[in-house]
Amino acid sequence: MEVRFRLFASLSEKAGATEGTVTLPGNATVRDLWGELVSRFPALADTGFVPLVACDMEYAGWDSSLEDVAEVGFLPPVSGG
Amino acid sequence: MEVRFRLFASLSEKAGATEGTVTLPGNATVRDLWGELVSRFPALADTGFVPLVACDMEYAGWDSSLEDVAEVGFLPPVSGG
Amino acid sequence: MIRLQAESIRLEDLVQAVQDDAHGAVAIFLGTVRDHNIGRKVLYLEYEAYTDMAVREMEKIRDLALEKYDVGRIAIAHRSGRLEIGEASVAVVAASAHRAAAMEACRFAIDRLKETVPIWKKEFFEGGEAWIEGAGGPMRPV
Amino acid sequence: MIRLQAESIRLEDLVQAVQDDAHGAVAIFLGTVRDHNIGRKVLYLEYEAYTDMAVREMEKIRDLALEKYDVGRIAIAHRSGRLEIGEASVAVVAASAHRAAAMEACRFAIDRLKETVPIWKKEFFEGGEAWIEGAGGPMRPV
Repeated sequence: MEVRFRLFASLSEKAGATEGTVTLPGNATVRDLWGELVSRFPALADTGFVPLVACDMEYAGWDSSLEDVAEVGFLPPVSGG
Repeated sequence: MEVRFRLFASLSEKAGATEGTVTLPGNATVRDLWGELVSRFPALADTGFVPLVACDMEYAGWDSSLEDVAEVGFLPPVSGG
Repeated sequence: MIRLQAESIRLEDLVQAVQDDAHGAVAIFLGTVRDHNIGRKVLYLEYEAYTDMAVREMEKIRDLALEKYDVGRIAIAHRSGRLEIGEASVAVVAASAHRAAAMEACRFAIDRLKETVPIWKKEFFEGGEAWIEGAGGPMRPV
Repeated sequence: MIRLQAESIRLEDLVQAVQDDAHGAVAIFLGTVRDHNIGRKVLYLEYEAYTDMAVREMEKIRDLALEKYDVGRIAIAHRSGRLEIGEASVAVVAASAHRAAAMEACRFAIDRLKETVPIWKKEFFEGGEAWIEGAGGPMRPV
């Protein structure tokens, strides 16, 4: 299956990319997607924090299944306000 | 001694007066002044509440001495805001 | 800035008065005239104040709030005279470097204002008028 | 009214949006850009957002606050893009019939916004720039 990823703030700066797509096996989880991103963008191996995860714009865990998920966002700890 | 009194809101409506002066003996207290006002304005005998007292614009008690006090305000429970 | 004023309260002026580059968190409480109270339809209000004492009491509240909370500046404005439905009768604005202090100072100031500042509200409602008498708070002698 | 906007936040518009004659108590929190942070002189900020999700999260906060507190309406506005010192980056406005609910809802909303809404601040200070990373709050996975 194909999943779209989004990277924000320091994560997109590290990766040098804000979004893209990754093809993964049907039983893949968020953790698998991240592993794929770290291979593609090695700078993501050292983020300085554990990113927050959003599946289709809802906060989700690292072990969430990607089945029926169109978009996964990886978010630094937020700092709005 | 001569003391100026001020009445506010429902108290001044009941009395039909907002201010005036009263002459009292040197050892008089706020309570004595009020007694004098009730004689002058009998409607003040029934206020529906115990007025707050301010001596020279500082909250004070009913037994406060009026020595060196120029103005005494009798205030209904406040309702600003 | 402490004001007991016959003119409309302009929120922007108060924010301007307290905010500065070092105090970025601004908490505001705005009280406006409601169209109903204890089941009656309110037409308008009139506020009477013991003017000089009211200003002094508002200054005391500001000073106490500045002492109790880590805030930079506080502004309080209260209207006098006749107010129509929807108009602002009171505004409290507190600015601090961090938001908790500003919000706590704002709450402290409005709570205390309603207990100590000698201002009275007369309500003109359908079928009558009445002075509103507050609970009086801890200052009320018994 | 929920807004993630590139334009200046106009407080009067937000107050207008929440206030009505039945909800006379209006609590407001306004966050403005400070000129210093952790000892550095800040020149300006840039806010980046996960736009659609940020709006959804702000809507959730509004809905949750309306559920938890006895308030009539809540408005939240957050800026995006470049902000100069002194500009408002965020405003939360809550209106209720009585003041405690408005103030509590306002505080809840700003506290939660800082924990859950996907917006990031980049600080441009004398001698450099840095993404500010929040504490992350309870949503942060470990």
